[in-house]
Amino acid sequence: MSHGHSNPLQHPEVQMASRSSYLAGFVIASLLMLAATILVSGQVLAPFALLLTIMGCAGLAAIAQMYFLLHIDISEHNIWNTVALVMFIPLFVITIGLTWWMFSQLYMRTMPMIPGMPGMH
Amino acid sequence: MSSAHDKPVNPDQVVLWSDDYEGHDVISTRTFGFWMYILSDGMLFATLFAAYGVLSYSHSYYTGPTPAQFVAPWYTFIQTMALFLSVLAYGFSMASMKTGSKAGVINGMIASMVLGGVFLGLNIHDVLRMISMGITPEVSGGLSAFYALTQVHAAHIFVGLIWMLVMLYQILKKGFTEDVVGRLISLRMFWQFQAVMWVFIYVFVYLWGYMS
Amino acid sequence: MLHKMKYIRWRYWMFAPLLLLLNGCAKHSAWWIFDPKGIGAHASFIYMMVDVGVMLSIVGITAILIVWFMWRYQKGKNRGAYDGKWEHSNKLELAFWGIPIVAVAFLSWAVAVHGSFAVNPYNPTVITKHMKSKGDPIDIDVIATDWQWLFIYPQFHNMAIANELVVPAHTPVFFKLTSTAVTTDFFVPQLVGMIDVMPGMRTKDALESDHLGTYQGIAADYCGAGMSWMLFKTHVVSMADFQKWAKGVESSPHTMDYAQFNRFAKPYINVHNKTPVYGHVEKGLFNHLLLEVMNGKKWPLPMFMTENMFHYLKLQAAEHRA
Amino acid sequence: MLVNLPGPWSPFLGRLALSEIPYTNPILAPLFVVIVLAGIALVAGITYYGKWGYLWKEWFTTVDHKKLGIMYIILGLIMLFRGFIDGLMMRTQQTLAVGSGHNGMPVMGAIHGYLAPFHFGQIYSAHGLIMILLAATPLLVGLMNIIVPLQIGARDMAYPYLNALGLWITAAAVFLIMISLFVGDFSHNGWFGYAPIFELAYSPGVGVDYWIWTLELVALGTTLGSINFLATVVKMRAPGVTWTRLPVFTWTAVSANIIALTSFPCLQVALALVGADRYLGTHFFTAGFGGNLMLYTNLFWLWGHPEVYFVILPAFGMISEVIPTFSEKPIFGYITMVLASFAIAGVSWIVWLHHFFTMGMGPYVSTEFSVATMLVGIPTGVKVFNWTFTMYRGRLTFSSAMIWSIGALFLLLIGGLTGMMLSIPAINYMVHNSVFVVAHFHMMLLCIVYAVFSAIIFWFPKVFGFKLNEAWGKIMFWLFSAGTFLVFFPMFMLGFMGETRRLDWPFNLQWAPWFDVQEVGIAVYVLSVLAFLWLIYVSIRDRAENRVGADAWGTSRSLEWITDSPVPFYNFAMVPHVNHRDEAAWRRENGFSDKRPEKFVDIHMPNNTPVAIIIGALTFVVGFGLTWRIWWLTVLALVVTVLVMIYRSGKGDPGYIISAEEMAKMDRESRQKMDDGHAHLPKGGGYTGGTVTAYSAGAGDSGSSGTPPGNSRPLS
Repeated sequence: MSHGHSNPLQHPEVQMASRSSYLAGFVIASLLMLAATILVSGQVLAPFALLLTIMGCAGLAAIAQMYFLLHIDISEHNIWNTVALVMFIPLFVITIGLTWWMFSQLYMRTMPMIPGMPGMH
Repeated sequence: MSSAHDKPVNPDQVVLWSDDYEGHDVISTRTFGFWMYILSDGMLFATLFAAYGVLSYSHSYYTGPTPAQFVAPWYTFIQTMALFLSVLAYGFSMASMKTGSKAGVINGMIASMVLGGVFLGLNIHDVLRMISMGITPEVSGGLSAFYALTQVHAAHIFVGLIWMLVMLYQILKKGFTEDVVGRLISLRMFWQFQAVMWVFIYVFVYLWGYMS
Repeated sequence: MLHKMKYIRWRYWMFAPLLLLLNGCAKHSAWWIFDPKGIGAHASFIYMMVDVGVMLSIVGITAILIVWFMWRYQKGKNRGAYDGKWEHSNKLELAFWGIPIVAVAFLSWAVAVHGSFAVNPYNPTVITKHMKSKGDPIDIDVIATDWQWLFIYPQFHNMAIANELVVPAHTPVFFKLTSTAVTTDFFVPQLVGMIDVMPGMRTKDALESDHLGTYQGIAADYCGAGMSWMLFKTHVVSMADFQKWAKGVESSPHTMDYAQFNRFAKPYINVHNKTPVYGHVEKGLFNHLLLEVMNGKKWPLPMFMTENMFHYLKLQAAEHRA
Repeated sequence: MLVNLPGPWSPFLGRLALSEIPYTNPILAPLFVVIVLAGIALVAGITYYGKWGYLWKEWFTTVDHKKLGIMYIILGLIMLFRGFIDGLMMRTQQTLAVGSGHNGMPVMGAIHGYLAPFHFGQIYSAHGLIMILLAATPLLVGLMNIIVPLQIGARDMAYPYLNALGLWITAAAVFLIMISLFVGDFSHNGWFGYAPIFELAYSPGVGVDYWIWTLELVALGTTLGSINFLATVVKMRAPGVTWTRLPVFTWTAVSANIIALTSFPCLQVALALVGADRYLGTHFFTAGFGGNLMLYTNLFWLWGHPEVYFVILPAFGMISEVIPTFSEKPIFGYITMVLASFAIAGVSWIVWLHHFFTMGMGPYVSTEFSVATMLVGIPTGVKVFNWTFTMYRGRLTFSSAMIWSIGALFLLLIGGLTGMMLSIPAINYMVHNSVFVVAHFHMMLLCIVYAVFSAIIFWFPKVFGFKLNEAWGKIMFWLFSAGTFLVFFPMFMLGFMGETRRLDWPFNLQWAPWFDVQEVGIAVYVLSVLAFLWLIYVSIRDRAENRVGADAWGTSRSLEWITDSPVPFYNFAMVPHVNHRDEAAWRRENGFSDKRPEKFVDIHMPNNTPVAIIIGALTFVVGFGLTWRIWWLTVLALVVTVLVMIYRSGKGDPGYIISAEEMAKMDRESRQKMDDGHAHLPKGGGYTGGTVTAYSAGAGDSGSSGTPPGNSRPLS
């Protein structure tokens, strides 16, 4: 084990920090969030198109932050982090996607639309 | 693999013990493990998102208000900027660490803490405003899910701030030892990950909720 | 305790599992799953046989192989040749993946996909495909409480019967089910498969039987301490008998309105197997209750009510509740 | 915001009051007395022999993965026994209660059998929770803990302190569920809980709260453990241990821990939301106010099904180590074996709905999950075929470890056959929630138990330096198998007779004979427990005759078998350079078995720490405080936990260095002891059932008579 053998500040994970890439991640994510906020507060698009657009914004912002901030790439020191993330992403999708799909069906089949039902504004 | 059995082995050339094995890279091992914790934390958020999706139908809000009635997008956008700036400040602090600049690291971290505090303060203010309007988690399943998702994120921010406080003390006390550096990198990932999660919460809970 | 000992001794007389096995063709078979009397249950049984047949051929051959290898390659017996290097064979591994893939593909197509539609509780094609030629379907609203069943017949003056179900033979019966307390499960092993009964939700099920008789209905999901007693006999009777029975029930002076239901729905363990009938039930009680539950209405339990059953039964008797 | 339970509450003790202690219960009160007396005797014994210091120094504060693994296994075995007692009580209740009329015991308040419904509910809930999460999981985690670092040539886990933390948090969960026996009650809603019956209106006691916090603690402990395993395998492999050289057990440990890491957060969320409903008055799973009770079932099984594979995969790995060893062949189809493990882990994520086919989702959703569930059958089938063909052209020795593994194979076949039935909605509607399901998953879980016993027998000599008694291992196997058959064959039959789950009063008298058979089966199980205790006793008594060398079975294959038995605290004097997937077999076949390192280097080892056990105790206090709503205690324990963690973080662990010279000395002593111990060994050094080819009888590394060098003590 390399306790005290080398200067921890020379460790590649310290050295990979970079002001410009952090700044890039910040700017991209901020602009995307700004765009989403303007679109939503102005309601300029049809609801479905708006939803797709802000989903796109969220996806791009997350990817930008992953790449520029969290260094998710295939460099030697981050490959395992990337592998772990790639393994997790389908699970996030499954957890959320299959649950939503299942419940969209379940709601249709178990919640009859009765007059006077709460939430039927 | 069966071929390995068949090859004749020269006893003089075979290496049985590795005498130049220095062991593992302590910092990388630590940060990799922490990254896996972060991903499992992501799974926690994914589950909350799944619950939120199921509980965001119109009948889920019972007779109470829906997010469209209480979300203020620009207010939350300011929160977003506070968090993003805090993450940026922490990033700059880590960039200062490359050259071993203690002052740079500490200044960046203090800036990050202040901005994180602003985020948390805005969040608390928002929650108090909602509670004063009678919009509490007890009102409906939809609001329960709304609070769960947003406040679990806020709790992460709170933990992050305490952690930063501890790291400030450790940097001053011990300097950049292997342990401290490893923790700073873990904290960087933790903090940046909160920004990633916030993107989803902001867009899918606040903005989408405001839309529908 | 004497009574108890006697009871146990008597029980050992029927300690004859083999006899019970042979008993399979008797009128009241103990093997409910193997003796389906409803169309849905029968379809499930056929699917089960297909599935078991396919799987048993694979599992059985594997088991035989294991036993054979254990015998053949036992150390020191020199029955089979030893080859300590043999660890790979493309052909065999292809077969190892291929056999299960083919079996699963077949079962998916023939049983899973097909069967999901055939006995889909909401719209079982095994029942609905012949519907026109049969009599008019009967609707029954099922309301589960803690721990009783209420069966309402909207087409028969909204009459109702608790803890007992009577349906005509050769007639499709469609159920709408909900619960006013907690989740449980509607199940008549010989007639129809399970469907969850949930508070604030409405599920559906369908049943048709061509065999007259009495079949046991069960609350199949844990719903609290009275669950074991939450039983209902299901009588499949001829249409004429059904009409006669319905006439009798309709003329019952007892009626069930929301106020009466509030008394009915208080936690009650049906140890005495009471089956009250109600000549008339308030119109739309089913939807009314659904809405009430959605609005948070509960009939909660007293604490630890069944920690001492004797005490609880005394309480229950003191209230004179049916 | 906080919702209190109905009933009395005081700021100091919360809901806790003397009346919550069931001292009038004729079962619990004597049990409590017995446990207290046994506890006093234990404490007195330890004090008398002056072993507190030893226990504290060598066990409670240890960060050694082997000792932590042993403690995990002891914990798991104790809880296996507790869960078994619950099972015994359930079977007895049903046997006594079946039939109409009053046939109960008034003294226990039961009109049928001897348990009132509320008690029966608590017993099967505790049984399920304990068996899956506090027996199977610790047993498997313990075995992985001991074996995985050895199989990859590491000195310890990646985070030894985190490892200890995982153990002590799991132990806190065990204490929490055990104390629910004597203080208050336990949940009666089944181990997985039903919505909305666990809401306050329907479960007003603290039982559900015990259930929530026990599960939360186990989930926390297991998640920490899974991070540790994955980091260990990714980052700590010895030189030469490439991905294609990892033993199958390590591969299954990796796939299992991927599952644990990804799925346990779902459980934590599901339970936290139940907690929010009960403590904060939210409406996640209520029937009214816009809650959705189906969501709970969904979130729970989102974890619950992957969890099933989390426990079965390491068991598959154990079988994959035992069968090749006693077949004297490498595992057949290594690559497919690994792929199959990952296929199972992957598919495990898209099948959870099959736990609630009856909830009323449409045929499209049902079909998707049904087909996905059947897909699991493919890699599982491949695994069974591979094990079968590992035996083909082998040289099979039916040692006790081997017969436990083969028993596991047969249970897997039955479980697989019935599992394929349950995965099909059309069939599932008829047997869902019936005891047929119960019998099915007991087949699968017993497959795990068989594999665990096989593994314990198999790796026992590696950890303790002597073998368990072969004859008693086999006697126990046959008793256990007879019990399994007598209990679960009738259960399958009862499923076909329509008996549903969780009936405290089985109303149909025709079921009675089968209940009696089951009761006989339970009695046979009791005998097998006694056989196990006797097995341990005779093995320790005769340990001198059963000492083994490094290669305990003479036909062992993977890396852990090249180091001394018992394994010294530093695992390997020199980190091995691995040349082959089956390194031990390769060294044996090429005559390197007696080669020991000639050159040594400094090694770094972690220090012991009391912090882990302190945090474990604090998490127990948090769980207890939350259960009884003693807010000050909860907050205090949480704050102290955080402070202790910060303190530990500031202190760090510099560890200590063993110099190369010291290491050489220790290794020399180890060799010396091994030579002394050699005299005790049967000829051939390996398994006593016959001569072993490709294993030189005079091989040097066979047997160290006990004390490993350094600051470690023998584990026996």
